Amino acid sequence: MQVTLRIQRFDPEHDSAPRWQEYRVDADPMARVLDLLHLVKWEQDASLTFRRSCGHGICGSDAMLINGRNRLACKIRVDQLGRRISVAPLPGLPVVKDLVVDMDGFFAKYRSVRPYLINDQPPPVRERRQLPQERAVFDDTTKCILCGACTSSCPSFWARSEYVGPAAIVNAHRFIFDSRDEGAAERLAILSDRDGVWRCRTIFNCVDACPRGINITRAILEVSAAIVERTT
Amino acid sequence: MVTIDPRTAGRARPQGSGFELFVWYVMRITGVMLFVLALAHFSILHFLFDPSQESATWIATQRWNSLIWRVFDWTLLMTVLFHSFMGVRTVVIDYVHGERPRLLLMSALYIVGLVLFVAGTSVVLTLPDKVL
Amino acid sequence: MLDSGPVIHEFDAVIVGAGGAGLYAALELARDGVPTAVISKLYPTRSHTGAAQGGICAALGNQEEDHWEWHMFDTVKGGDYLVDQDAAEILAREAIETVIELEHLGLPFNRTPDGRIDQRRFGGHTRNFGEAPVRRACYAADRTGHMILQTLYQQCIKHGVRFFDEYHVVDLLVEDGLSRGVVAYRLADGALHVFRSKAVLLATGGFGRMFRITSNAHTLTGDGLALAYRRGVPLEDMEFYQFHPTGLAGLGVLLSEAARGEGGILLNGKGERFMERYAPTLLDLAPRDVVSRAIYQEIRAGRGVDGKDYVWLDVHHLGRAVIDEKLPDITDFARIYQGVEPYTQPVGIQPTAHYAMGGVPTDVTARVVIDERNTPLPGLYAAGECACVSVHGANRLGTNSLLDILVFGRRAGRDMARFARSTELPELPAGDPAERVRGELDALRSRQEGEPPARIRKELADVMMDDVSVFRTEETLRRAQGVVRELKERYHRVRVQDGGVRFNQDLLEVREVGYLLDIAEVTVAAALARQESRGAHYREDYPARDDTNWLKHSLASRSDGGPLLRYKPVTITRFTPKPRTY
Amino acid sequence: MLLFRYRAREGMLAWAFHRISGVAIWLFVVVHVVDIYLVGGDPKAYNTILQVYASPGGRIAEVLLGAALLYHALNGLRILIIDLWPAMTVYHRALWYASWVIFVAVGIPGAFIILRPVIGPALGIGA
Ligand SMILES: Cc1cc2nc3c(=O)[nH]c(=O)nc-3n(C[C@H](O)[C@H](O)[C@H](O)COP(=O)(O)OP(=O)(O)OC[C@H]3O[C@@H](n4cnc5c(N)ncnc54)[C@H](O)[C@@H]3O)c2cc1C
Ligand code: HEM
Ligand code: SF4
Ligand code: F3S
Ligand code: FES
Repeated sequence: MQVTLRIQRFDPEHDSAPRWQEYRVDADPMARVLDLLHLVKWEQDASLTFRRSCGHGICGSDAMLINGRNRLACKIRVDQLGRRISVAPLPGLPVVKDLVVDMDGFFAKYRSVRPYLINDQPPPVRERRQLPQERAVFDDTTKCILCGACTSSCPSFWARSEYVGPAAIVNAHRFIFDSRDEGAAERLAILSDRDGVWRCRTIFNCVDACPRGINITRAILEVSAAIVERTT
Repeated sequence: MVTIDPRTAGRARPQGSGFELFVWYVMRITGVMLFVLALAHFSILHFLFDPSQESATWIATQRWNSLIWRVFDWTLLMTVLFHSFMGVRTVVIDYVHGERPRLLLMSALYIVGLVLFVAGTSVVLTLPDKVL
Repeated sequence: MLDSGPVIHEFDAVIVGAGGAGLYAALELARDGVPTAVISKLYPTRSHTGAAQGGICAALGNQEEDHWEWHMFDTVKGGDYLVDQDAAEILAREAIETVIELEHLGLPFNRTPDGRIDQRRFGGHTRNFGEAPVRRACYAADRTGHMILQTLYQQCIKHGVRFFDEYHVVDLLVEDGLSRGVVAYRLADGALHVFRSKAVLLATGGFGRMFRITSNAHTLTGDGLALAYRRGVPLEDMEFYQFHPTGLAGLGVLLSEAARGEGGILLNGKGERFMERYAPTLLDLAPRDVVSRAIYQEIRAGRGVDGKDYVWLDVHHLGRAVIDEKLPDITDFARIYQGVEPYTQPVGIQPTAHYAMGGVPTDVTARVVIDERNTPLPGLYAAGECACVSVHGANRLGTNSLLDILVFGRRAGRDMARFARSTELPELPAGDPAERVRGELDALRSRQEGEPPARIRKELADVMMDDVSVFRTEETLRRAQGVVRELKERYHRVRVQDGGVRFNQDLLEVREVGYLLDIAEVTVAAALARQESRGAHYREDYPARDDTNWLKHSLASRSDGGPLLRYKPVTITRFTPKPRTY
Repeated sequence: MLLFRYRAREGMLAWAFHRISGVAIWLFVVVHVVDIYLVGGDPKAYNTILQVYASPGGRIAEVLLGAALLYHALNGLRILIIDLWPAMTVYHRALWYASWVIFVAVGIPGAFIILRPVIGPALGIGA
C-alpha cells in the first residue's frame, strides 16, 4: 500500500531549523517503520540519518517520535499507524542530525545513579545466594535497554531537563532492590535531591512509551517510598 | 592519565536537603485534609446555603460565632495556602528557567503566601468582634 | 573537513568493540589499573550480545551431577571434531569460575528455590559423554545476553573505563610485525582519531549481514575481520557459518530453540511433519545444521508455504499456559512482526544466518596468530565472535558463544595487562598514521558519479544466501565467486550521497559494504576449497566428512589474486574423532 | 511546544487537567483570601462582592470553580492511592475513568443546585 512518510529532517551543516520532508513509499502493511526508513534511505535519499542496529527491539537504538508517540521504529508496523506516518527525533533532546539525538546527557544521568552492584564484602567461593522471591522484586527493571523513549516522553523532563528521568530511576531501582547490593542509601540520597524522584508527577507517558513493557511509574514510586521509609 | 575514583564516576553526589521530601510528603497530607475540608467548605457555602443569603454580618454572626467553625476555616486556610503555594512552586520550578527569574518569582510567591497567611489569620481571629 | 590532522590519544590498551568480549577484557584491564580505552561504533549497550536469549553453559552441577569434561566433550563433538581441544578444555573448565564471577559482578541469574543459579537444558549438552540431556545452561529469564551486556557495562562504569562511543575503527596500525594502535572515525564530527597503544583487542562481533536473512544486527559487518585481513592477518575457518533453523520468515529474527524444546513442530506448506523423513528419531530436535538442511530441501522441492521460501513452526497444540510461560519471546515476535497469533496459528520460519565459527585466528590467550605455526603478532589480540580460537570447530553449540566471548575476553584482558607492563608504548608509523584511511574516505566522498552502495549490498546478501548458505556445491560456489568479484569491481565506483561531515552514516555504511565484500570473498574461497561436509559446511557434491584429508583448519590470507589458502592441524588431546551421530 | 506535539493519553491528560485546575483554584484562593479580609476591613465592599457571586455570571464561574475543585480533589485522591500503593499503577486508567464517573455523578446535581436561580425560571422550576 502507498504510505506517505513525513520525516523531520535537520542537517546541521545547512539547516538553521528542522524541516519536514515527505516521501511516498510502497509498503507492506506488515512492514515496520524501520523498514520504511530503510526504503527511503536505500532507494530515495541516502542522506537520511537515523540510528538502528538489532532490528528487533533489543538494542534500543531507534527510539523516535512516531505519529506523536515515542516508540521503537523496529517494533511498530505500518498497519498499526495508517497511511500517513510522521517520524521525528525523540522530543526534549538536542537533535544532532535528522532523527539522531544527542544521548550523552541521557547516559550521564544513567551513570549518576551508580548503576552497578555495590558490595564491598569479599565474595564467597560460589555464587551469592538469592531466593527467587528476592529476585522477583527487581526483575521488571532489569529489562531496560536504555532506549530513552521514557525519559524523552516525560513532560517533567521536557519542562526541566535537569530531571534525572525515569530511565535512570529504573536502573537505580534495579540495584536498590537487589538483595546483594549495599549501595541503596547512597542511591536514595542521590535520588531525593531536587531533580530526583520528586519531579515525577505520575504522568505515565513513560510507561506507555516503554518498548520493554516496564512498569516504570511503579518503580519510581517504590523508590520514593523507600526514601520516605528511610527518612521518616 | 587521570585516575577516576570508581565511586564518583558519573555525577557528583548532590546535596539532598530533605526539603523536597518534606514538600512531597506534606502535599499529600494536606491533599487528604483538603479533600475533606475544601469540599465541605464548598458544599456548605453553595449547597446548604447560597451566596444570595450570605453577607458579612451573616458570616460574623452565624458562621464564626462558634469556635469550631473558626478552627475549621483557619485549618482550611492554612492547609490550602501551604498546598497551593507549594503546588505553584512546583509549577514555577518546571517552567521558569534561569536562576534570577526563578529567584524573583519564588520570593514573590513566598511573600504573597506570607501576606495571605497573616491577613487570613487576622480576619479569622478578629472578625466577629469587629463586625459586632 | 578531513584535512586537519588527526587527534592523537595514548592508552596502554585499546579495545575495539563493546560487546561481551570487549567489555570483559576492558573490565579485567581496568581492575588491574591499566589505562584502557574502549572504542565502539555503537553505544556499548547497543551491542548485539544483548540479543542473546537462551543461556550460558557451565558445569556448575547446581541441578544435577555435571563435569567440565562432559561439557568439553559436547563442545568437541558438536564442532564435528574440528575443535582445538586445548582451547575447548579451557572453555569448559573456566566456564565455572566465569559464571560465578558474573554472579559476583551482579548478574541477576534465575535462581533455584534455595537461591543458587538455576540451570536448564539446551541442545547438544549432555551427561556422561552423550548419554542424556543435562541441565547446564545458566540463564536470566529470556534475556541472558542482555543481562551480561548490562552487567559488564555497569562494572566498566564503576571501574572508570574510558569509552569512545560512536567511533568507527577504520584502520589498524600494524608495522614491522608489531601492532601500534588503531585509527578511528568519530561519527559526530567526522574527525579522525589515532589511538597509540601497546595492546589492541579486536572484539567487533560477527558478520551475519553478509546474508539476506540473518538474526544479526544491521551493524554486524565483520569490520574487525576485514581490517585485520587487509593488514595481512589470515582468517581461519571462514567456510563454517551457522544457520539457525528457526528465523522469522523474511526477517530472520531469531526464535529460540526453546520452541522446539517445548514440543513445537515444523510443518511444510502441505502441512506435513517433514522432519519424520530427515531425522526419524530426533525429529524436530535434531542438531541445527540437520534441521536447517531439511527445511531447505523442502523449500527446494516446492513444499514451502505457497511455494515460497519458508515453512511453518507450530506451537498451538502446547496450549496457552505453556506458550505464555515458556515461550514469551516467540509469541511476542510472532505477534509484532507477522501479526500472527501463535495460540491458534503457525508461525512462518526459515533458516537464518546466525553465527560465524571462523574469524581472526588466536591462541588460547587471545593473541592473534598469523600462520600455521601459530606465530603471534605482538600487541594484537582478538576475542568474541570475530575471533577463532577455535572452540566451535565446524558448528557451535547453543550457549557456547556467550561463554566463549567471556572466557576469552577475560583471558585477553589479563594477557594484555601483562603485555602492557612488559613493553613500551610503540612508535606510531612515520608521517601521518591516518593518511591511508583519509585517502580512502576522501576518495569515497569526492566521487560525484557512481552506483549507490545499497544495491551492491543487496546483491551480495542475495548471492550469499542463495549460493553459499546451507547447501553448497562447486557450481553454486563458482557462481558466487563470480558475482562477488564483479561486485568488488563495481564497489570501486560506488558513490556516497551524503557529502556532510557531521554524523555521516552513509559514508560509514559504504565502508561496511567494503568489509563484507572482502570477507565474503574469503568465505566463498574457503568453502570452494573444502571438498567434504563437516558441521555447518555441507557440500552436496561431497556429502561425507573426510578426516583423512580435511581434519584441518583453513587459513586465508590476502593476495592480489584473491584469498590464498593454507591449512593448519587441529589440536587433539582427549577425544579422537568419531562419527557424529545423535 | 512539546506538550502539544506529543499525543497525550490518559495519564498525561489527567496530569494536565490536574495542573490547570490546581493553578486555577490557587488563583481563586488568592482572590478569596483578599475578599474575606474585606469582611473585616470593609463589610460593604464585601457585600457587593457577594452580589457578584450570586449573579448569573458569578454562578457560572462558581460552577467552573467547583468543577476544577472536584476534578482536582478526585484526581488528587487517585494520585494518592497510586502513591501509597504502587501496585495500583496498573489500574491508573481505570482509576481515572472512575474519578470521572464520580465527577459526573456529583457534579451534575451540584451544578444544578448552584445554577438553579439562573436556569430554574427558564425551565419553569422556580428559583
Ligand atoms: C539473536 C541471537 C541470539 C543468540 N543467542 C545466544 C545464546 O543464547 N547463547 C550463546 O551462547 N550465544 C548466543 N548468540 C551468539 C552470541 O550472542 C554472539 O556471538 C556474541 O554475543 C558476540 O559477542 P561479541 O562481544 O563478540 O560481539 P558483539 O556483541 O556483536 O559486539 C560487537 C561490538 O563491536 C563494535 N564494533 C563493530 N565494528 C566496529 C568498528 N569498526 N569500530 C568500532 N567498534 C566496532 C560494536 O559497536 C559492538 O560494540 C546469539 C546471537 C544472536 C544473533
Ligand atoms: C481537595 C482536595 C485536594 C487534593 C486531594 C489535592 C491533591 C493534590 C496532590 C496529591 C497534588 C500533588 C500532585 C503531584 O505531585 O503530581 C496536588 C497538587 C497541586 N494542588 Fe492539590 N489537592 C487538593 C486541593 C487543592 C486546592 C484547593 C488547591 C488550590 C488552592 C490545590 C492546588 C494544587 C496545585 C497548584 C498543585 C500543583 C500541581 C502540579 O504540580 O501539577 N489543590 N494536589
Ligand atoms: S525504561 Fe523502557 S523506555 Fe526507558 S530506557 Fe528503559 S527500556 Fe527504554
Ligand atoms: S512520564 Fe514522567 S512524570 Fe513520572 S510517571 Fe513517567 S516519569
Ligand atoms: S534497532 Fe535495535 S531496538 Fe530497534
